[in-house]
Amino acid sequence: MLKTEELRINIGPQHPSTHGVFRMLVTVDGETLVDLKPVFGYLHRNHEQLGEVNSYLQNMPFTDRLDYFNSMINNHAYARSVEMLAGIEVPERAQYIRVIMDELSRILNHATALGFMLGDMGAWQTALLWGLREREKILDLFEYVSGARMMCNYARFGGVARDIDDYFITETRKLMDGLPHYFDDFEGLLTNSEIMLARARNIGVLPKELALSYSVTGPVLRASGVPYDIRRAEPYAVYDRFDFDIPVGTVGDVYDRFLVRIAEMRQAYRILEQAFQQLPEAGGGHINPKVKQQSLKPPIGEAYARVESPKGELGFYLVSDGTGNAYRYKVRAPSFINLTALADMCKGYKLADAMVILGSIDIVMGEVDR
Amino acid sequence: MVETFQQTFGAPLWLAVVLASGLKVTLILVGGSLGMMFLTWYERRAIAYMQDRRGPNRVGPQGSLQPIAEAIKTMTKEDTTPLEADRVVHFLAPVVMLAATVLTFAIIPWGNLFPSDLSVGVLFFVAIGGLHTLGMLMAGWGSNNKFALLGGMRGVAQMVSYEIPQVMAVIPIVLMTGTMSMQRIVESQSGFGGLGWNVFTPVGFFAFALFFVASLAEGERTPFDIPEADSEIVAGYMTEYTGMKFAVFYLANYMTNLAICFITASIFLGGGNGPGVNELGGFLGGFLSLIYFFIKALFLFFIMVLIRATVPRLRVDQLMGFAWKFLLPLVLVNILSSALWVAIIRWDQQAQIFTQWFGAPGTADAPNFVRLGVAVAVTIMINLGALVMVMGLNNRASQARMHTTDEELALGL
Amino acid sequence: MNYIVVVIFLILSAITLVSGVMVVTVKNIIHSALWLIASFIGVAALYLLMEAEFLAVVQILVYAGAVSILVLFAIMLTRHVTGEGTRMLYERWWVALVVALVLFGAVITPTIWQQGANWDAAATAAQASITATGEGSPAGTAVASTINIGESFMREYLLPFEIASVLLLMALIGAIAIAFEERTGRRRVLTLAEEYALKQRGIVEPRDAEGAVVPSIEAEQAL
Amino acid sequence: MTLANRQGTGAVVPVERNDQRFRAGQGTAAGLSIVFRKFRKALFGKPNSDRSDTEGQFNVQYPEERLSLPEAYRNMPILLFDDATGHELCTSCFQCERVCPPQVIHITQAKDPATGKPVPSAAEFIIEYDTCMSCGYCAEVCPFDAIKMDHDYELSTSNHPELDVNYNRLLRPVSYYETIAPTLWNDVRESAMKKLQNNIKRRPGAIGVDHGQKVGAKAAPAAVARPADPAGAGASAVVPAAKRAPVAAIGKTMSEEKLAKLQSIRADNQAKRGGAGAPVDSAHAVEAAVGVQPDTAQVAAPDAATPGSVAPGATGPVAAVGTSMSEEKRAKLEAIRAAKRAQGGE
Repeated sequence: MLKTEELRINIGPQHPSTHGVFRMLVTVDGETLVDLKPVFGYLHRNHEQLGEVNSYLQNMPFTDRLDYFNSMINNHAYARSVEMLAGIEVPERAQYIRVIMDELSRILNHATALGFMLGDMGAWQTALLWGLREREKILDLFEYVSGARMMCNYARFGGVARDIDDYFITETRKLMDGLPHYFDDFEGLLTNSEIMLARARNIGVLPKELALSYSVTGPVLRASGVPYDIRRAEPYAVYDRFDFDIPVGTVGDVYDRFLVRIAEMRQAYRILEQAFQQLPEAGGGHINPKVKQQSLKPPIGEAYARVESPKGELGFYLVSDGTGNAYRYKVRAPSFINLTALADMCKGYKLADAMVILGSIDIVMGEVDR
Repeated sequence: MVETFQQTFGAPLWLAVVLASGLKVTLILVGGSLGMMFLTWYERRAIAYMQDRRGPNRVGPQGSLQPIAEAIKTMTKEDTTPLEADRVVHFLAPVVMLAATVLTFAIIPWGNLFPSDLSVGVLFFVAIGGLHTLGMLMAGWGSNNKFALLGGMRGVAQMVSYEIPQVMAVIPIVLMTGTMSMQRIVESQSGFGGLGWNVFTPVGFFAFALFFVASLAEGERTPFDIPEADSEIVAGYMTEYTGMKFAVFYLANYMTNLAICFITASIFLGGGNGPGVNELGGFLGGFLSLIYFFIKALFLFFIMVLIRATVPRLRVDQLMGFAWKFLLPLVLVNILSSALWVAIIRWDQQAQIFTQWFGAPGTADAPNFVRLGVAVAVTIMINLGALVMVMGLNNRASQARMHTTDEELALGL
Repeated sequence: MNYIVVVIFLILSAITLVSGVMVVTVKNIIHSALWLIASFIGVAALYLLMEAEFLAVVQILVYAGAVSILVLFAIMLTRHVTGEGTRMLYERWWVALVVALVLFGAVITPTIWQQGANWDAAATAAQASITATGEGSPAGTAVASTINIGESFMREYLLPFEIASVLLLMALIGAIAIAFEERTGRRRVLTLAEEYALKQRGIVEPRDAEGAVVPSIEAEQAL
Repeated sequence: MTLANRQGTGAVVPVERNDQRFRAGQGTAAGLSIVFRKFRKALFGKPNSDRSDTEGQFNVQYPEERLSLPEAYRNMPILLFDDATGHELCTSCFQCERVCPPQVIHITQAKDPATGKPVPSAAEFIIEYDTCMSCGYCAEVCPFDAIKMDHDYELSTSNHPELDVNYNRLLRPVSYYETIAPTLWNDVRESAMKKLQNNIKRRPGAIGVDHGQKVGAKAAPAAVARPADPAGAGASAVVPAAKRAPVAAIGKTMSEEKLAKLQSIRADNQAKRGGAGAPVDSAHAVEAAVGVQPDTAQVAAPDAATPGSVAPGATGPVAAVGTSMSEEKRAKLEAIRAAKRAQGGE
């Protein structure tokens, strides 16, 4: 009998469809994938050691570089953990501004993440470029308010760097007029396309219990059927004042993750609408003047604040020894933990599916390697 | 062409034949490569507009010199060959692919002008198209690279399994027109004032759809561009090629697409035939037929680009399943219905009951509408019935595959 | 005019013969397969020269298109089986040469003996008609066109046609049976969800590729 | 019900996969029709300008068309000097140097030549543009609004040492900053100008003024209305490299590296004026040349100011910062501590 020979392929660090510098050592028997070993660390920048050398405020711009798609959300999470450590109160309007920025960032992240996944599936970036157009508009708004498109460095301890003015609000309203139209186009493009279904249904299935045991969070967890969303489970900022639904999948395959992310974009749109309605008047002091930012010396103690980033639960753990910079600074990156589930999820599927499963987990190497 | 050479230059027969065929070959090569260049520009612009951006508009007016810039760029790039690669095979692969593609232009009519009229035109196109696969296998094997080998194997498997539906999809047209030579197929579509295209008959339309889908796979267009699926295996069999050899692959790829558009336009959309072509006649008529022909070909290519911008790629095993379990049965049923179509329309003494029921078969310009109506009804019923049945079967099969029972899992089926 | 035809004929037959010889003498097995394809195409060109277009196209479609790829596939996938690079020619090559010549003689003599009479007649007729009409084929004799071949399949040679198709069908089914039996023999790689479903129902301890029992997640945590 | 305790509601909504639907190509056809509609809109529609458009071309042809930058846009920091008096606003209070995360700002305080006491003005101000991450902290913490974030992003240059931008090339007139960020400047203008006035009182002689340009000699208008010149000289329009005045006595907060640099300038000036320069302050024994002297950048005291043009590589004192920043930082700290101990000791 002819013995078939297994092929070891190196889907290497520089490969068109690994999102960033990430390598997969794949053992393939014919087309089916027998074993997959993820190798990462190529983008390690010593982020946590930097956090201990820099003062609390100096570390804020470095958090932009973690998940470079959502610098607003990273800043928000870091600011929350320092505020929890130092017991700083955040004025109402600042919390609303932070929520608005988070939800805008969630829309742009899901738009591009789905675009990249469909690109891996072979849909030649049409969905991606529509997503990038919306992302450009949102980045212009971030640039208007924070000064930079991707490296916003916008949150401060006890508030935000600059207040939003009427121009920003009218422009965001205009953006939001176009969004539903974009959602319908995006959903109509491929959701029911037969080939997309063939490529996405029952691929990379992660059952509910296994998702919990892999401690996967975010859309991947919700797609497996676990309705866990930090904005609802442990409401922070002013999330407890908005009504929004938690989209949940049933099977937990690539198709469910695709649908959950589209539904989440619509929910983010709903939150934005309500946030703009309830936005308190200016003058509430967006930056808390009482807190001296750069010479902040929080009392000795530790704090862990977590935020629902589009990729999962993003947490910052800080231990302060009373001095100007942190004694221990740890980032709980959702992409890193979701990535550990990749190896087992891809087993048994075809080589082409491994790419799609990687795309459906939506990882950013900046966050994985820190 | 040969006679003109003989009279004008008084050349002996053999010199005239050599000159005539030489002129034709150069015309085809120039036309083909210019067509290829235009196609790359056309595709970039069309897909750009579909994605709300502009596409190349810097080099030359509206980016028209972009393909030339690319050609120069690829020529100046260093042409490397991998170390332990099989140098001869590595070098020959693009040659074989381009040769196969250019040969198919021998029988493609440009409007009403025919390079050479083989009595087996259509079969020749598909046969020579088969050699294209050979080049892919040589490229995959010659570059001594895992990705290339995988890409080559996949490409060949796809090509071989799509060649069969492609050939069989044309059989109904051959049946209806009674010949395989391209010239007569094109001429047979000039009825009804230039609009008697094959695509307007139900059998013809069905054959057009199947042929077009199968040739999408032959030309490696999405959703069948598995061989150079960049997301999985870097660039498939073209991974180890740079510089001029890569340009030759690229040229071969786009010329195949051009050939497919031309062939489909000629066989199904009555290449060159259109309202007012035979009234004008002579040079003007030929020119108008050329314009019609190009419009049809470009329309077909636009559909290819539209599909490429929308639809994701099929996985290899799904692709094979699609060819064998979906296209092939439909093609066979279409052959059956085309046979019925010819029987109902043309048979006279062979089947007396037809003439009793529907009357004598009409001639080309005075068709017997009763027979035509019955033929249309019968063929549509058969084709659509087959389509629905095959789709139902495939849906049920994929549903079943999704819920493999645990016992089967345990046995490791 | 027929000098051209003769010259072309000589060139084509030279190509076919040379590639035929190369098939057996070249060291690398892939190259010999490629030379084989070259000889197939040479034969197809000869058919084309004899105005038998249908035969030429079928030759390319069947041989150069399908059989050669099958041969290449077989060689590539089982590369290690055959010795590579060793020269295939043995010392007693002249024995093989003699046998080849004898066989060639056995094939060529009946055709010369029977058709020999009208050989030169056909040549002169062909020459006469070419000069007259400028057409390749002599006006008188009908050239077997596709229609004739098709009709003869359905009339005189129906039985052999049917037998051949049944034979091919058997070959097809045989191939599928072998492939299917080989595929089921191989242990299917279980995906995560399937493995989990099996453990959940405790049907059977799932084994991984090497057949070793896969420790259940609880067992792992217990370690 | 006040907003504070309004409890948001929301259900858990399973996404519908509609698996049972009979699929015969409708999904693909729907996708194709959407893409064709987009194609038609992009081909014939107007390029979209309004933020709510989701159809039509949206890209900008960069060199010809440019997007207007918002006021808060921050690229690289620049220093401001008052047009009227010519005095720069910076009082070298070192706030920005301390807060800068990548520590790329290096300031040395000016000294009153007569009394040797520190003067609220900067003698030397260097920012390493290549390491700066444009986070905007320096502009935020500066109490005198002396340092602001520029809007010029066309800074690419092939000459790497040029990216250690020194004082002359950092200075911009306040009018320039007013054009790019009018509202931001209006909020802080009164306080900035008031602080500037009492700072000017404490600056003897021409200390706060001579850095980079003479009073009244208007600096080349650094693009009042930013010219959309695509060519864009490599470094932005630069204040003319005026003759550097001999720096006063060597400041106490001098690190070895700075020491060596100022020595080289001093020696160069002497050579220029035939040795009649200010006596070398022998208070600090000058260690052996700290090897900061890369052979490439030759130390040439710039001759007559060539208005507007940038003599690449020849302007200003050598500021090539060869050593990596952290050692240089540590060296500076040791120098300060040593100086304090020495002062305490005398």
